[in-house]
Amino acid sequence: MNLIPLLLVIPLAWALISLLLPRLPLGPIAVLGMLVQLIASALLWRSVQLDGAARYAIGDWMAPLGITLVADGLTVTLLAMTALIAIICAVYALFYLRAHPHEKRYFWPLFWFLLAALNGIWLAGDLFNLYVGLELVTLAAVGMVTLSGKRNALAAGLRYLYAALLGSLGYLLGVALLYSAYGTLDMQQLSQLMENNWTTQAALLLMTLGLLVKTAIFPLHAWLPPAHGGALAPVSALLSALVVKSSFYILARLWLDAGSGLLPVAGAQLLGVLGASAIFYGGFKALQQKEIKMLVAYSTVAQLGYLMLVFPLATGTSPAAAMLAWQGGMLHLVAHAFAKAAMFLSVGTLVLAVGSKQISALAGISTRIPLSLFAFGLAGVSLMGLPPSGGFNAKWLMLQSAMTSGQWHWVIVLSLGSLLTATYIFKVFRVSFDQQAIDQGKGVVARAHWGLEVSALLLAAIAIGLGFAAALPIELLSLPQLENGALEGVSP
Amino acid sequence: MTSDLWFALMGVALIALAAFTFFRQVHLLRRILAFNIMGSGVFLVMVGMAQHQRETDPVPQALVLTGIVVAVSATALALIIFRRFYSVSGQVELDEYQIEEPTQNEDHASDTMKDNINSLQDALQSDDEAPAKPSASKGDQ
Amino acid sequence: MIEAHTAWYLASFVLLLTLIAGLLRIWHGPNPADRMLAAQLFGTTGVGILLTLAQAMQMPALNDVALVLALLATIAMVAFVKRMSPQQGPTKSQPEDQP
Amino acid sequence: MNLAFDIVLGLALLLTALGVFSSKDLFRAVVMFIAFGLLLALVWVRLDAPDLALAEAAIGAGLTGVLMIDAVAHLSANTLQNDQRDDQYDHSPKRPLWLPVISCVGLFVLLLGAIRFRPEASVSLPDMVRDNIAESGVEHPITAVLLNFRSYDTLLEIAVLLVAVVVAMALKPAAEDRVHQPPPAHDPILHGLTARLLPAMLLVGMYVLWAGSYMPGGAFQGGAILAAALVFLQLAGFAVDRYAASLLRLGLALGFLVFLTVAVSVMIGGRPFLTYPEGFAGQLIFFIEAMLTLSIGLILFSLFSQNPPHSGAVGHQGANHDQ
Repeated sequence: MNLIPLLLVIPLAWALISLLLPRLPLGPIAVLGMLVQLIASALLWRSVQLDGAARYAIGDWMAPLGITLVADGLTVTLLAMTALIAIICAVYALFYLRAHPHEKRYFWPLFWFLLAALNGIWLAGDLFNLYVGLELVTLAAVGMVTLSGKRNALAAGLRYLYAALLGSLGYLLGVALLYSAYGTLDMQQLSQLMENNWTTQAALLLMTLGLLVKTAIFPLHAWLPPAHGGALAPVSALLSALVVKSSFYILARLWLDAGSGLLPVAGAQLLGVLGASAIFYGGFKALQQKEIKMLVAYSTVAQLGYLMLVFPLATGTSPAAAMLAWQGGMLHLVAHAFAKAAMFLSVGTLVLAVGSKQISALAGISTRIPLSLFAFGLAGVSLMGLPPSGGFNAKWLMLQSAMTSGQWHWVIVLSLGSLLTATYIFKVFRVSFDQQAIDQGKGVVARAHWGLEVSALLLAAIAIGLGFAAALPIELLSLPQLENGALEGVSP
Repeated sequence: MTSDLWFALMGVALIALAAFTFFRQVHLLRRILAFNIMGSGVFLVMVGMAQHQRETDPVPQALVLTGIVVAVSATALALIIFRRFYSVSGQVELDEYQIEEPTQNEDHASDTMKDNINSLQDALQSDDEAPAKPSASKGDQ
Repeated sequence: MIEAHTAWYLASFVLLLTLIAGLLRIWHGPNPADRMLAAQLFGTTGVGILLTLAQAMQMPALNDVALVLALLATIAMVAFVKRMSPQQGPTKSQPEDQP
Repeated sequence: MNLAFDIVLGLALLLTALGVFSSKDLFRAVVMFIAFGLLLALVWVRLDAPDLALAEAAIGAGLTGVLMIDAVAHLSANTLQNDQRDDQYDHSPKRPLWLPVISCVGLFVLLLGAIRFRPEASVSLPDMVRDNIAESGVEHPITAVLLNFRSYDTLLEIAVLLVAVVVAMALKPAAEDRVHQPPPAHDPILHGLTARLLPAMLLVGMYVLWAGSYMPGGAFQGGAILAAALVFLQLAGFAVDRYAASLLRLGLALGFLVFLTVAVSVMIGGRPFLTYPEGFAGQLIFFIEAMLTLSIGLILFSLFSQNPPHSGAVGHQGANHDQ
């Protein structure tokens, strides 16, 4: 049995189980399902590493008539990342949701539908199929944000939903234009057919705008902080680590894979400027926040900015520099996913422990709840890009790329961005190590469950561990257009 | 000019006008209406442009059928969340200040927050007493 | 044959013009019941257009569309009567609209 | 004559949309929106897309319209308590003009250019559909695309519908909010109308589903009609949602369950995901479509009925206000 469709079937089947049999212990069943999915994605990762990329024609109908799934190096890396983050979030949710019986009842079906949609997006090779996947991600994510039914959650969910729906329509309009111009929806076929003309550029521009909204790139980020900062901890982790990456992934595939060579250098620089603005704006806003979860949410806004630097670094530069940028960008995507999930989970535990969302309430907790604070710190190290960590490797690759192509302005942005990240991470530390508060015995009001602490720590450890094992994913993250030749004629 | 092209042009006009309304209005219901009309415009462009100077094409028609169903789910979901939001807040629009100042309702928020935390702490405490018991079927009614 | 087509097209065109007249009625109101009734007539005219178009375009499938439209057009009306009618909310006033 | 008809129809569509956008009275905007759906169904007819006309007539003009009317009724019922008489008028502030104007003009120019400078497509999917339709098991090309060539999209689309329902269930107010609703008043006219229209609706729904394999029609259109019939029953005072509560969940997921089971079971025989065994494609597609019709009907209906309490619960509604 081929592994590629299995990665869609598993989450869909578990979603169905969670929906139809709510009386079962859904949490443990979900963890079991995640384990199966983790094994399946690990096996697929291995097989792609050995045999190269694979294509899979659903229903035995070859593209462009049917829909083809593509599993290349990037895809399998993201699949494995998703499975790993999701299983740890599931374990965390297992404990965390005990106090939220109402939310728990509906969390698991949405969780599984979200995973199915994410796996579908990583694997998709068809533009319209991506649209359906994006909508599935959006509705499931919005549902998770609004689960509690409280005023702020509903407002955040609505803001998110409106932005995301508008983004989807922009994307769909682009798909409509591309179909009318080339008569196909298959991305690989489009990559050979697309020419530089008004219709193509208009379509790609519309799709880019839509996806930028969905990725929450400055200045289209306004929906993200309330949604990510207000949701339940495991939901925030999934949203920040995975959901916003799905639309960025499509964007990267669109310009650097299917439409390689179509992005004008000025446009790439503009995307880079948006990214740089996101880095600085998100960083400054994070610094100003009084609530810890909002700080982490604004940190996501900033970190997403780094992803946008891939475009200027990989457009109009030498193949070597472009390759470094691509590898660095994708490694940043992976490292940030682990670090941010770890950060949201550990912050969730801290908030529970001190009974308040305010950063000031964290005063003096360093001796009381060290494990979660340690997880937060490790994740922070990766976000700042200090060695040894996945974040460091990613930023180092991007720096090298910028230096190779002589784009010194991006070198400055990358370095200043790290400095800014360090400032807001240390702001949290300064409060938590407040000696006076420690002496007064302030801080923790409740003991945190070990399961909550360990899962966050595990994610943070992986984010750091990526610094040692970065060669493994990087090997698979080679430039996709180099693989196009190899992909020809490979049938399932 | 063919009818396909003409209706595609109407689709373009609908999209542009709906975008204007979507960005101009703050009333959530009006923005749902605008979203729906914009969607219809996109569908018109999709079918009209594909069939312009070509034969009738079943593929975009099938895609639009899928799109209509997706749009209906999104609309229904938006209406449900909107009505729930309206019944807890009495507002028909989102506060603009909330974008920058999400902690506006701090007192209210922190109260419910404390409730949550207390209940969670209770749950975790009871869990510590009986750590082997899985969290089965707690939320089922 | 061609003449018959043209005649059917002409009939649907005339119906379309009455449809636009109905549009004006919806716009001018002046009260919700007027608007709703105009929308209802709008639906009926729509059924007529579909039936004439089915002949003009030689598409028998349009008869099905007309059937569905005829059945479903009542739903909005029922929803209006049940959810917006004055007896549901006793204090409710008829909003006055200046056309 | 044709072109004149199309031009007038297109302009009427545009005018209706303008009416929706510019109307200060919310209810008028919603009625205009229903008219828009009807005109759009006519446009689909003129675009040679009777399937879309069917879907638009059932969903756009029917269900979405009902959802919107319900929402406006909800708003006006609740504002009444706050002693605002002109409840249907929109007093919400407007945003500054520059962003709407730029996006409107920008989109217009961008899209006109895209249409004007469009290259000729070199790939022709309609030809491929025609060449392969014999193998697909159905004669109607749109059904073949939806349930065979691109059935994966359809599977995910049902998932989208299910997600919407899950969220609707999660946001449904707790049971105690609902018991205080007064029992629906008995309405002889509505009752008689229901008794006559409902069998016709169910019959037409089944006919549309059955027709889908060789002519316009199919699961979505049939499901939308079924949903409309259920909404009708609910409005007429039959508490459909309460009767079906126990079976609802299974009904909601049935289509997805059957679809997924068929899709996966072929993989055990070593065939790719979502293929149909040779010779059985037609029957299986019809079976799946029948289940999907039922599911879609129930899903769309529950998206309507799971809404928070509306004007029926005026007296109780005040408790929810924290202002």
